[in-house]
Amino acid sequence: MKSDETLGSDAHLLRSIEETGRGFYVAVGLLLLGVLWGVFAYGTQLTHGLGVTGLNQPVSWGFYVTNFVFFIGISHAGTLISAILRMAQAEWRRPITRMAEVITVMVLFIGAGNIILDLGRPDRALNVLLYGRYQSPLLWDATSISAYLTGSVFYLYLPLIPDIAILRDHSSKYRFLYTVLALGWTGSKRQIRILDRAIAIMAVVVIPVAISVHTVVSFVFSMTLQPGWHSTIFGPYFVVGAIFSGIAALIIFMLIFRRAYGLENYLKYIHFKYLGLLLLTMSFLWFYFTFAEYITAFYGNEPEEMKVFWAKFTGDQAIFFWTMVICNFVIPMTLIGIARLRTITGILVASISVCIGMWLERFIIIVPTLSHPRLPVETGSYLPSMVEWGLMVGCFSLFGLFYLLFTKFFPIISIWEIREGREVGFEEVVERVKSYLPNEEKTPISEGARG
Amino acid sequence: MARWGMVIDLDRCTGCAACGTACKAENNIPFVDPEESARDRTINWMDIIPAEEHGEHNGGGPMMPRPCLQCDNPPCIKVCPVYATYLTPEGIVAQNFGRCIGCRFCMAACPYTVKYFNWHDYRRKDGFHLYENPDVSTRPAGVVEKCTFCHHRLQLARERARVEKRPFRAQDYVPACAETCPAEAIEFGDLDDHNSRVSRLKRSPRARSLLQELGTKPKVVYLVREHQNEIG
Amino acid sequence: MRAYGHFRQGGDRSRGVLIQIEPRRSATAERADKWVSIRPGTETVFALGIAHTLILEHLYDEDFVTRYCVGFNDSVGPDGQTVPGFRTIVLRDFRLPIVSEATGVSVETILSVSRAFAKNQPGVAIGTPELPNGSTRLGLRLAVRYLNALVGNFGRPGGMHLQGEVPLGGWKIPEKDILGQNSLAQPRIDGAKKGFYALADDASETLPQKILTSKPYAVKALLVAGLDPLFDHPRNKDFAEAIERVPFVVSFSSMPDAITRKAHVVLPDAMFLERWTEDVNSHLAGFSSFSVGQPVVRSEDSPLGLEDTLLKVAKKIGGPVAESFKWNAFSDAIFEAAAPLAKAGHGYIAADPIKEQFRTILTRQGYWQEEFKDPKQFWKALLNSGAWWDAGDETQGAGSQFLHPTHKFQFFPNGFDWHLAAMRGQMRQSIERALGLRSIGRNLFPHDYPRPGPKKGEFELILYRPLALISNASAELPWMQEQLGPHVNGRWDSWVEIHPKDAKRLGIRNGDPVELRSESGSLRTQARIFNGVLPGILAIPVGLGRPEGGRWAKGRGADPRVLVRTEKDPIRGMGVSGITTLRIRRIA
Amino acid sequence: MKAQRPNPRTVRAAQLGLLAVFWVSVIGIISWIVRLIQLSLELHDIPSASIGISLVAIPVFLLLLGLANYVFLGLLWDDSHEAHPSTDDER
Repeated sequence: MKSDETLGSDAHLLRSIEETGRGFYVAVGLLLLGVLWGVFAYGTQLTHGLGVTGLNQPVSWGFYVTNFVFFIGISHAGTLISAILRMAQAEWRRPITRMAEVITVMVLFIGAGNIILDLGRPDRALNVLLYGRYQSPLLWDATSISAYLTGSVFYLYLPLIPDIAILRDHSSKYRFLYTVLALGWTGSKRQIRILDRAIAIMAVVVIPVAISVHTVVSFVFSMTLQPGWHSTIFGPYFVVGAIFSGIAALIIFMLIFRRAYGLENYLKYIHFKYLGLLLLTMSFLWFYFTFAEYITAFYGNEPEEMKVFWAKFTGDQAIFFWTMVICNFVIPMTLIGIARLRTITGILVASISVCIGMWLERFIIIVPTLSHPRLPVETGSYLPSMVEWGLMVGCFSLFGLFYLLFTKFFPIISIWEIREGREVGFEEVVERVKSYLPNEEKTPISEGARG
Repeated sequence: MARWGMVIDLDRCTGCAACGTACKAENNIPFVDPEESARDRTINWMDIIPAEEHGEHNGGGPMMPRPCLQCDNPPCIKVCPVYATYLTPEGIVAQNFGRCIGCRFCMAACPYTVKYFNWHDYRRKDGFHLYENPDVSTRPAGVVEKCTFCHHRLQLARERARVEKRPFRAQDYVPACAETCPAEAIEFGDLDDHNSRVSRLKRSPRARSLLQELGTKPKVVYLVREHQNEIG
Repeated sequence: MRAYGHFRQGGDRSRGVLIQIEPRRSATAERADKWVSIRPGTETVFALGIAHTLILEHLYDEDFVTRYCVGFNDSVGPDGQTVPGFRTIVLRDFRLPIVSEATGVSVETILSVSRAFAKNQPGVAIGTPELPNGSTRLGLRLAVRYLNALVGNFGRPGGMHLQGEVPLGGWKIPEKDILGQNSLAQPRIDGAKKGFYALADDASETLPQKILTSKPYAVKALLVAGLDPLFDHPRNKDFAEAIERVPFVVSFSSMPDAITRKAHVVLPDAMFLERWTEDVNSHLAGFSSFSVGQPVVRSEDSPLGLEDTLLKVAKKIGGPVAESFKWNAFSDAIFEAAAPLAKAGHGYIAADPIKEQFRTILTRQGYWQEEFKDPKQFWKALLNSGAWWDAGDETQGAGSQFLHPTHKFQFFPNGFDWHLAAMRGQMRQSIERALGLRSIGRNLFPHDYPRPGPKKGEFELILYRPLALISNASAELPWMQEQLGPHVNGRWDSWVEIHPKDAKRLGIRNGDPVELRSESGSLRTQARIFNGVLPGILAIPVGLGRPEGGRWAKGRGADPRVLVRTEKDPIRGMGVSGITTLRIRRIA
Repeated sequence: MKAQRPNPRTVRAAQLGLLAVFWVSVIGIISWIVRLIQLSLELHDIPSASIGISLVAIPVFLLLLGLANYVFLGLLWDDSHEAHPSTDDER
């Protein structure tokens, strides 16, 4: 473990930590600009109040809550996907899991932060701690998200330990940090056993927690009596949407870092193909849920529901609705569904389109319902202000910045898991596949004929 | 203990908006500037809204006053994360301006859209503040506010009864809108007292709750208009 | 409005029926049991169409008509010729298809309204004293009175009543001093009481012209109170020019309006909450009353009320003027005026409803009891309750309702015939036209003069004053600005109401900026889609668009009167807005 | 390899510090939840909801805490006798 030879070609994965190119500084600079815009926007909002946004009566929620739901949705990229793939023992997961987990942790902070941005009195945010009440779905969110955050940080950290140990032994930077975080990892059998067991348990724990997070996020809407929100389907609908957008975000990040850090050897077409197919599956699932959601509203034909329904289908929100349908269904179906178009570029375009589509989905869940209240008061409209745009750009930049900085400290692809795949994966898979098949001494055909 | 309620007779109501104006004066409701108003940020605890729907953007129809409906089962209270809005023992849906964190969940949850947000600090310091009612606190930026059934008037009436060394009577307490209504269309009182005018009216066959199907059990009840069909 | 509440849900009586006939669905029309939408300016024809039905279907009160009315049947004139009576004219000229064509109201509706009117008695027909176009329209008033006469509505409970005089005292007509005599010897500057304005008490409509031409003499001083002629006057543009010619202008205004900018002296008037007011209650109340308002908010720097200022000026002038205005304060004058009420022999200080009901019964049985011996005590009680009222008026019988020497209802009023008789053809015709009357033989009869309808693509304009802008100062009040038109969500700005169909045809959406153009001028405002105006009609609220004013009124909204031609009104003397056709288009 | 090596005692202290942070935050969250239950009992504000949620939430946090202890302590006090060169180096 000590020498570079043991690392072999995987030493390439440490290069991004060792060397810093000009591209990095440019990227950080650009992202910092975005963050600064966000900070400036928030400063304006703090001084003048929420009035600087485009919010009004009755559209009292807008970009911030949309971003909250969207970012929390993206967070499902990670932990959930990596946990499911780990549990399913999908071998192709090995270079992907780390990236997915990082997305989760980074984006959860930003998602939860958007709630603070949305507060009229952020100075009183601590009231939630002092006088919180569990009757409010917001408190369910707070609890669920804090559990998910704790869990996903831990879940990101566990598989990092062996890699940190490698860094401790190979890198000249941040020695103290790596030594502390490596927890005295030696790669002993017992340590490996402990770690494997912990990772396995976390993978099991994290899945229900992640599902609970997006379910209670949906409850913020579905627990009210508002038309278009008060729906039992919202929990699973949000979870499916979250995984959908999570995969898309993951693909985008994978492609960015593949290009930036030259990881073509690790992130191969096959990974994108598999993730793309997963994305396609989710796209169908999402479409099914959307269909089920709207067909029940349409068939029920309740006047208040229909006001919101027509606002989305033909009214002032129709452009967002149909763009969403195109982005979330038509484009992925074409670019991934048709084998000829399923190139890396095709998958990238589909992923970007899904991210936009899912953001729009969050938006048109929130705004049309609020702008069409039950009572026949004037219907509202909503146009975000520059402050809201600024904070949105700020949030996305911060997300990117966090991610970029992470790659400067830790390998973005799990070195030990790749190696494990090389060393034990083959035999395991062969064994596993064998176990799937009928035992050799029996002949299935004759058995079938007999039966 | 009393359970305060209101009956609004739409057959008497002329839609003149005197109740809304009285409410603004009584409760120090800030007028937002024209620019803010154009952004749909006007605060109207007692809003005048169309009583029937005439299709989208057609305007018109008879107008009716809409205060906070003071639900017995208020959807807004359930969702408040910090006890800033709560039901008092006498059934008034109260709003604690000092506690509110401004998350606007209650606004999103209220099916009657009676909750209003202070998008800016609308308190005026240009002379208008001299006309403020000293019994009602003004609201800072970033909090939600709503009709409180002129709760301060209940407190004042109680205090007055105590000073005058007599028991407090339900008729001592009337919100500003009910007091002002020139057509005497707004009746206010104790719903639990079966002999009170308000509870008798509430049992009238003309009585309707707004969005009754939601089960919010509003304590503000409307008496619908009688229609005489013989006029073609 | 309390009366309205009682009318609708008065407890022990059946619910009143309200039918509103108006081109625009106003707040009253909203509350009515039926809204009859009618072409602007055709209300007279409609009323006579109802009269036609009442007579044809024998729904009218024959007993009342025979006993108390003159002119219903044909008669023979002094020259031996038959003079057609009301019945003949109405049955001949106002057949329902004709009325329906003119008003745009279906025959069925006219029939059902007529029958409902006849059935729901006691019931009254009320004519808008001020129509959307502002004209007096004597003919319409007359037509409305016909309906009340046909159902025998005069002097019976729930019907029309002539209000009794309020027995006020104290204010004597001052003796004229030499200055006064000299002044009164001069002709009136506005030319009222002669020519076209022979029927008018004053004719402010002509004022700017007269000042500008210095005919019959130059105006040296102008005192303005209660309104802003540079905005409110129909000829406000002329007035703005005229005001420059007057060497001394005094404005009594509580708000910085256009005239105060031009005035040489501004004597700020107190707002209504800061000053003493008195009022003899006007029409529709059904009883006579007198009310007093006292200052409720008064601070050190509150200005004096207009009356108190004038009293002070009178004191300074001294001599007979000071003697005539002998009071130290306006409240003293009110006190003196109200004092006789205590010993009037009828009427009481207003009290709670139960007490009032009891007193009404007593009064109708002829009892009256003096409440206060001491005038000071009476005054105190008056200030406490705010009003004195007399329910006794309703007891008067039908005959006492008509001031005409015959004590009968005149279907053909000839009270002002002598004014018109002296006039030559052209002038007489123009006055008749302005009054909404026409000659039938020797008699005058209500008439809607047909106007050219709007051409293709043109609209008819209705101006109306929203409740929130009912007084001159309303536009200065932010709370009023916040609720200018709840029916279309109008706030802080003017708008034009347009029917959804028209809007769709012209591609106008709610809130779109639009430009209106008529012969007289053009205006920019925003569109509000409102199904309370008929297709082909636009409605704009009046009261905004002040060129000067306080911070909340100045320059806010638009004044639609720029679109409108001014018509002369021979009775009120104030120019009124004519009915206008105009075009509308969306501005990108 | 490199001359400076972090002081093992400081390293150990920092590692235990990390665990302590975990303890503090989990205990903080649990005591917050308990406080909310207490508040809802006091104000008769549907305590059943608070208790119901806490019945799920508290075990989850305790499980996370337990797992953290298992990993931290398990890895730090690794007394297996296999070769672990890097730790040897540190000594």
